[in-house]
Amino acid sequence: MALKLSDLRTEVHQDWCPGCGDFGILASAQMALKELDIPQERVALFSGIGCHGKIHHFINVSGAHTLHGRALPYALGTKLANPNLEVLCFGGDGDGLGIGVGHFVHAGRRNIDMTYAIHDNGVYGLTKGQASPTLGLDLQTKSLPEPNINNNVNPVALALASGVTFIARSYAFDTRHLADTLKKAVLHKGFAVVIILQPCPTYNDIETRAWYSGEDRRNPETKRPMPRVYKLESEGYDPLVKDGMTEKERFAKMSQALEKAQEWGDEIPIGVFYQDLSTSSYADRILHRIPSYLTASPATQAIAVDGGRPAADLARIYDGLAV
Amino acid sequence: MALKLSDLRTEVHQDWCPGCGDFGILASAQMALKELDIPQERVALFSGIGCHGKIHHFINVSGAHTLHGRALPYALGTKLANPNLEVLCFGGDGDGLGIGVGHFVHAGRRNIDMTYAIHDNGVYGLTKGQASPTLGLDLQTKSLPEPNINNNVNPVALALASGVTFIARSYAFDTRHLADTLKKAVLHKGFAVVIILQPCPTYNDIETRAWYSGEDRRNPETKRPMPRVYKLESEGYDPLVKDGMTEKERFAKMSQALEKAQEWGDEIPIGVFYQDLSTSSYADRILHRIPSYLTASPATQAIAVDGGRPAADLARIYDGLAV
Amino acid sequence: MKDESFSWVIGGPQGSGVDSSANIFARACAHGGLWVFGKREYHSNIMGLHSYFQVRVSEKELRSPVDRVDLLATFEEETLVRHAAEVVAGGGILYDPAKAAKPIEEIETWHGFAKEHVLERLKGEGLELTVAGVLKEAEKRGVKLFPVPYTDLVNQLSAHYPEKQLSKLTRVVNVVAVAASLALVKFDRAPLDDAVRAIFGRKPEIAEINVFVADRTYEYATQHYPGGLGRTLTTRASPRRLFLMGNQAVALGKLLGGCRMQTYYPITPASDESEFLEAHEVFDAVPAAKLPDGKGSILVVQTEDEIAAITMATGAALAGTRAATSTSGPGFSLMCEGLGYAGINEIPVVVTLYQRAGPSTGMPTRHEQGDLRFAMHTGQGEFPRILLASGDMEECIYDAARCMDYAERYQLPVIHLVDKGLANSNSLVPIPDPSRIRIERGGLVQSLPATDPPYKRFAFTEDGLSPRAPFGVKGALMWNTGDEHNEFGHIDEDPENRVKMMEKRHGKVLLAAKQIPREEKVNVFGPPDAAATIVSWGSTKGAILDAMASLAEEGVRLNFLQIRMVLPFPDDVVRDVLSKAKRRISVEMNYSSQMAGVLSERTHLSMDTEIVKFNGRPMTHNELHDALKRAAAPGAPQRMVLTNGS
Amino acid sequence: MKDESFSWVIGGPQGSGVDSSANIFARACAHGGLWVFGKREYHSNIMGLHSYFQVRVSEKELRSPVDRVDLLATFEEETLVRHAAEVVAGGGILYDPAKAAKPIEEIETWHGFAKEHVLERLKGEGLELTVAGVLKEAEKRGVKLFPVPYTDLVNQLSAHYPEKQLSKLTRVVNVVAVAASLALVKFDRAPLDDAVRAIFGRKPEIAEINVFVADRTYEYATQHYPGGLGRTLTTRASPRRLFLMGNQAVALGKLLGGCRMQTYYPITPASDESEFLEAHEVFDAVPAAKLPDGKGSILVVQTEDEIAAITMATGAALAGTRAATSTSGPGFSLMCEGLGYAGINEIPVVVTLYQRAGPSTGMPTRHEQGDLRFAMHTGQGEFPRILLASGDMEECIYDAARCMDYAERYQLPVIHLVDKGLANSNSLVPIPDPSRIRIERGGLVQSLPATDPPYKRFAFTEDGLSPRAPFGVKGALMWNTGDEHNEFGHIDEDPENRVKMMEKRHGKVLLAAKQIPREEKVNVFGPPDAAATIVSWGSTKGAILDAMASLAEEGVRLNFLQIRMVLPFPDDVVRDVLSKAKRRISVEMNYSSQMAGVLSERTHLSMDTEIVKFNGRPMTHNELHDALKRAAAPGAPQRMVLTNGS
Ligand SMILES: Cc1ncc(C[n+]2csc(CCOP(=O)(O)OP(=O)(O)O)c2C)c(N)n1
Ligand SMILES: Cc1ncc(C[n+]2csc(CCOP(=O)(O)OP(=O)(O)O)c2C)c(N)n1
Ligand code: SF4
Ligand code: SF4
Ligand SMILES: [Mg+2]
Ligand SMILES: [Mg+2]
Repeated sequence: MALKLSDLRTEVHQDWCPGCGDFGILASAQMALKELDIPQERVALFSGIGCHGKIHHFINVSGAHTLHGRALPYALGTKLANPNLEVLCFGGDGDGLGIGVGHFVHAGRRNIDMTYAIHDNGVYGLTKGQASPTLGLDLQTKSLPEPNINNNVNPVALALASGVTFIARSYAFDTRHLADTLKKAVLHKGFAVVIILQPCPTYNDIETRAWYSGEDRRNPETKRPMPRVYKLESEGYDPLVKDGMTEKERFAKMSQALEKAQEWGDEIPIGVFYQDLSTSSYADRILHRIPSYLTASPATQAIAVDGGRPAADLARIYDGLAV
Repeated sequence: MALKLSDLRTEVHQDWCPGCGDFGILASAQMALKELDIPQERVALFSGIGCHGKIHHFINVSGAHTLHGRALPYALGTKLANPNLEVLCFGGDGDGLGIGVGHFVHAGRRNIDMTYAIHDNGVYGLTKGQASPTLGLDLQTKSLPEPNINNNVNPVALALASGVTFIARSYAFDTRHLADTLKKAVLHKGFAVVIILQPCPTYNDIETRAWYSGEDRRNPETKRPMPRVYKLESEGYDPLVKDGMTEKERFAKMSQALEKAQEWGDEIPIGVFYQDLSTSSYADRILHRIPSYLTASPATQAIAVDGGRPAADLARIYDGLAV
Repeated sequence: MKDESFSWVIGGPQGSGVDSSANIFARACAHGGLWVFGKREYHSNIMGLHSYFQVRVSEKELRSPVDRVDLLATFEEETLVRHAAEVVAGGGILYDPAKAAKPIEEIETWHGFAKEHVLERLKGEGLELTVAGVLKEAEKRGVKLFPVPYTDLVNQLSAHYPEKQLSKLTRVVNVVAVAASLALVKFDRAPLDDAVRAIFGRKPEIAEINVFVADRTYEYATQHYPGGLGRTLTTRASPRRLFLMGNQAVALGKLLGGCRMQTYYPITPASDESEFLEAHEVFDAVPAAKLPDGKGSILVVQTEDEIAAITMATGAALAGTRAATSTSGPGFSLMCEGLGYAGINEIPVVVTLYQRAGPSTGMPTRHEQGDLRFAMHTGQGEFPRILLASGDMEECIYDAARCMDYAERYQLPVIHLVDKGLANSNSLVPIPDPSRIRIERGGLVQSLPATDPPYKRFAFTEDGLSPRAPFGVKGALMWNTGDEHNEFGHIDEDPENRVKMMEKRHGKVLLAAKQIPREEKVNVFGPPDAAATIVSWGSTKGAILDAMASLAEEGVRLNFLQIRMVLPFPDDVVRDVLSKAKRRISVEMNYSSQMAGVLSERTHLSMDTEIVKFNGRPMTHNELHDALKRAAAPGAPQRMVLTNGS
Repeated sequence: MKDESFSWVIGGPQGSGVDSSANIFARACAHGGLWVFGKREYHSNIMGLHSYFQVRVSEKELRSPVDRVDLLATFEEETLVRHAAEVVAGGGILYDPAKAAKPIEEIETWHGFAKEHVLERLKGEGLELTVAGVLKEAEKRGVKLFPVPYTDLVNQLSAHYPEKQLSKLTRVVNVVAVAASLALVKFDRAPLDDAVRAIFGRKPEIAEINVFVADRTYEYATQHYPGGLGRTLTTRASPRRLFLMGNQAVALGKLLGGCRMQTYYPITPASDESEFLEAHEVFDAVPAAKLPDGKGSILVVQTEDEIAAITMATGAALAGTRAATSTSGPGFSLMCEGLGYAGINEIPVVVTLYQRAGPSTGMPTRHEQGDLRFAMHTGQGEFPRILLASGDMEECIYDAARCMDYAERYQLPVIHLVDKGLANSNSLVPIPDPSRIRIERGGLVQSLPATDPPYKRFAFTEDGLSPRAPFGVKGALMWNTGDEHNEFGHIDEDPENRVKMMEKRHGKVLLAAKQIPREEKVNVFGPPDAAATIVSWGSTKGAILDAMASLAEEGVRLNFLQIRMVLPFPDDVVRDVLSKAKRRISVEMNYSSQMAGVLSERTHLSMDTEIVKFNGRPMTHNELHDALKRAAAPGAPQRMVLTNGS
């Protein structure tokens, strides 16, 4: 029986602020899961600590609302132990790109088949609005006593430098686009990063919903707002690195992605920036060492036989150690 | 009186393995310090934990051989507290790009005026040769039971993505080039990263000194080895982003650096990949908040007056709190 | 328990202005010369979940909250339903009559045991399962109901300011609630106006609107409820005091104590302190300090994580700065390794640890004293540290300054334990007296004569303290390393050197134990011949002192050993006091009576009764009064778990 | 102290093959049916700094090192100068006569107190400050000198293998030293050849060269020193045993105990364990397990840091895997927060903590038991954990397996304390008996009937254990969170829920305390009516048992309470044993007698004497023999600090 949206809802009160972009992300995630129609119990969902982190409690699948900055290694641990689960991980920008950025870089190096979505709101929401690593230099959002003293990190560029094989950006209030992007990310065989532009009406009074939708810049003729966000897809942008491409071709794809990643301000591209189909996934690599990895995974292989006797028979190891 | 090389030596036994690239790095660092002729006490030198970390004990300037992965924040703390010190920091590739990579990314965002040199030997030397984050996928160095299962991180690309304003690479056994590069890094006003290719004869039997100098590929005519390492300078490569350049021009410089960063194998460029002179340093930014930052720094301002009375007079703060 | 104080509670969703209402109320009372104690309870949430503020007011000094509510100010359903049962007979409830029909089940922001209990109670009493049912129940118990049609009132008042957006004015409902409350207890209007102006000080126009609203509401309430609540609050004269929260108190102490660099990573409830410091990065200096423009400064750095926070602060300390960082449990967990490095290198660095309810993320906005043992034993191996626990706002100020000083004097890391109960409470504190603070820079070396033998940062000396030069002193070259090292700071694995270095480092705390005066280590309150002796630490101090006072009125005489310095542990005085005790009672906000364990470890004495609380809510005056009364009597249980609070 | 054992020491720079020499020597003795105990000492260095290996051999079981050396095998100056004074009268020194002229001052790899003492001693005795001076000193004390011209010998032997590079053959000096040593004690040649072949097993050609070298050296030594050392070692029959290091023992236990994922970040001395597991990622399974190709597997993951190590292992545990990580102090410091998360979410995860000398980086390759308190109190707030400390290799195996089991049975994090002394020592252990290991998967839910009420991961139950489903079970949806939560795992800040959840979690350790049999918690050795009772934990066990045996021969009868399970603390049995003790003596490898503190916290009993050692070198049989003798007598000092070792 196909999954319904209502199957994916919990009864927990959604305690985000009115107008928070997280509502859009929640709705999109539920749409994506419904449309992918993966049995609920096959999904494991992770989140970090921050406003974003509560998303797990609102989605009716198993998982863990983890520690600040550590959602990724928890999620990776689950996926490594049971490669047959579909693992989705949500992080905050403070959480995933601030305290947790090391795990991000190293996850890129591994290319484990899972999806990592970052709620990019430019602030530390849950601790009351300090600058997050994606807030631009010199910007002064509502609750900052002084303008931001740090340069921002560019998550797309960082993902590229870390070897991430699927890099996309979407927007919390374009739920259709976001749901589709999440679906692509889930279907990608490898580590997929989705940066989600997420308005935080409470603390980020610069990159607001109105700003993203261009309400401050209206078409002089139609008087209609000119959205800042536009879709890479609509430009015929091709992010794919395919099997058999040369290193040079692959590098051109990276350069192109990087170029797009620099755009900000009046033109903010969303969509898939880069997708590399040619790099082996971590599971492929493990299979060279452990041929039964997918059929008798760490989580699913028998460890005991009748009455609790160990399944491991170490006689041959003892041979090497015995005197 | 000008500094002599011997002033910069300590009596501590240098306990690296014979042929270790760290000897070259040590010699270069001493050359650079001598030639820069900064009074010894004005230098503060930091290192992480690993074989590389011992370098501090062999150089006769103050500093700290810190914790694994944390050399950078210690160094930053010292520089922030006393901006008149010249701060140099040495890290390992496991240390600085593995466990410590988060600090690297965030140091890039700050642009604090100091130098960070990474000993890139592809292995965790001091813990007996595990793969470091710069070792390529599928390579199997001497002490690995299985080929490396992770992709390598590209430190130059990572530095670019993190906003580092000076990015160079050099080679441990080209001490002249390395000393010159370190000097440029020290003279750069902002955060300067120098990646040092460092042979580890004990554990990295792939990227050896012989390999770097091309002993396995000799010129068919002269029979002389054709070194893999070549100098960007020699190609007229121009890494400079100058004040007044457009974002586009700056981005072209980044792309060019990234392109060079991809080269590996038979052609390995060394030299300055990227140098941005247009971004403000962290100290400039602090000065907007604290006008006396350079003259009465956190480390040097008086905190007490006669007999230990507090220098702070908080009467005006009390006014805002009193009832 | 006899209690003359007046307890006012205001509640509402996070972000709806409950805090500023409470602030106005408390300040108005304080402006009127009364003592106040304010306690804030809130969820780990930015907007929408229930939060409330209790302001307890009295003519006598107050140091803790009570469970009783005399007047409950509500705007919406949840606060009313959650707190109505706490209102005493004779007390009152201010509420919006438009909300009375709401079925309790439909309060979506509320789930769990407390809600179920309300529903069961109403069912049991045969009352409607709505807000109205709760009101009826309260009324039956003798609670007075004061309906206030907020919307109408605000609409009427906004007519006076047609140019203002109503959205801006809806916030004034908070002022409405405060003014109505004060009118019901017939408090003077002048201090109310003062408080409103103080709170909105930066926006005079808004301030005047609020003053206008306050005055009109006051009139309205006086007119509609001429009898008022039947209790009065009367203004009186009092000296000028600071109206402080714990995190501000710590910040002031740090500035006075010479802290000039603070690193932090945001975390509840610690980061308010850093933000306060950041807002005061440049401050006045006494002229004798001869600072540029007469200004001192503190550099506040938001780091990428707590590992960077502790290591950067340590780097700053190496450069000679008095440096500190502030955090809470999760962040402190990440500082273990850095603390050890400061320990082995004898680097003065201060960590202010704001305890909150653990384990793990726990209840980030709730109170606990659960980190004592962790702070005593943080980090692998053994290195000396000083560990101070403050019991109230005033101690927060002076202890924070002292921590900066101890760190430098004894060249070691110092941990300052405070907690959520202190951080988010308000009370009144005398203006700090700078002459009570001494800054001693220990063996700090600012220059070396050229003829000296080579500088040894870790020279073996009689008292274990070596000359400490900051980076930058000519001739004073030094090495620091996390490895065991020789006198220069170079790695040394020689077994004999090891023993000497371990003894050197640990010797310093013996020195500290000897030099630091008793009054900085413990407080002893109450008569020596008391029926029982309480031992406690940290912010339980307030409730204990309040309970001792009310118990004394009932003839129960207790005394109280407050342990302020946990490490080095003040063995002698503790053993002395405890061995004279008739009964021993420990009081702690944690599950496992951590301090009681420390006491038996150090003194081999055990407690007759261990009173603990770990539901996230601070101990109240009345529950501790009752518990201590029972515990002081023979045959009291070995363990008593307190569970009051909402 | 009477001691029949034979103590052989070989030393040299790190990386020069000392370990493999020692390995050959020890295995040869073991092949010859003797008992051996091997101890490795080395610097935190890859090549060049001094390291040495002691192999103690006896016909009786041996569990600890001694300070005495019977035969010292050296190649270079430093080992000779450092260790010559340890050689007993009647013992011998093997050395290269070409090195005798070296001035001691010029040994560049050596600095510090020990070197100064040698120089002072020689000066005092009027001897030359060279290697020769040291040799003379030894000779005067009755030590026999056995010069071996290594270079000549090797050159001669290499003539037989002209096709081999000499550089490959220089390594054979190690075999030369071993063979010469065994010849001097007239040991059989056959077990030596066996051992050489076992060590070079993978390279048969190299093995044969080495066998050849061994045989020729044996002949050479027998010929040149026909009298030998004057002591003999004789082969005897013995059952098949494992020749193990502690880190291998732990790895075997984990495999048996069902560990199927191990995460790690490299660190000394823990990572050897992970590398051993990695080398055995695929292993045989019993047929009844019906695994593909009859193979089980363990996934070993090298993470980016220890935070990732603990959190990834925890993620794996959530998926239903028995998962573990191994680390040492600095890494453990980074795991605090992750441990707390496992605690509040009741996730079974095992951390093997290899203690080494702290604080901070400390002495990474040296021994200490300094992390007891830290491991007991890791992490903010309070969550239950089980903490086991193993005393020897055999316990390492079974405890490692048990840790995996306890974790899952009681749904909590388990910390397994081992130490450098165990990790880097060798001894002989009976082949593990799988029937001594039971795997119980606790309340693991593998499927749910469709009709069930909704699954509650944290359901309140009588014993505190809730049904635990791994991710992936149909119908068993669950939430985990570091926040306090309700039965489903959703955030809940209700005070009543909080109390219930705290009691539920802590209740599980009471259950564990009840269910786990006494013999898994403590060992008690020795007669009940002993003159004094020793209390200790961890790898001091070996030296204590050896010392008890040798003291018994002198008529000093002691008994010994070994605490294996530190948490939940076995209060009853400990109190029982200690209260009957005539004198109480604690023995610990740390500065502050951490376990003694725990004992007085839990039992209010204090020690008569606390024996500690913290110079980084394990306690030796003889020093503990002497110390215990003194401590067991009335009037012994309260604290005794042991300092032997080089
Ligand atoms: C180790 C640690 N440090 C700090 C915190 C406090 N903390 C909670 S939420 C948060 C920031 C969240 O910001 P972000 O990740 O951007 O998420 P958002 O709230 O914006 O969704 C922080 C710092 C914590 N929980 N753990
Ligand atoms: C927190 C922590 N984890 C692990 C270690 C153990 N450790 C010591 S050196 C080292 C690796 C060093 O590798 P790298 O940084 O590449 O330096 P190299 O030895 O290659 O110069 C590690 C993991 C440690 N000291 N601290
Ligand atoms: S603070 Fe910002 S991110 Fe957090 S819930 Fe509110 S609007 Fe959303
Ligand atoms: S192990 Fe490698 S990096 Fe370390 S000292 Fe030896 S050669 Fe150098
Ligand atoms: Mg954010
Ligand atoms: Mg390295």
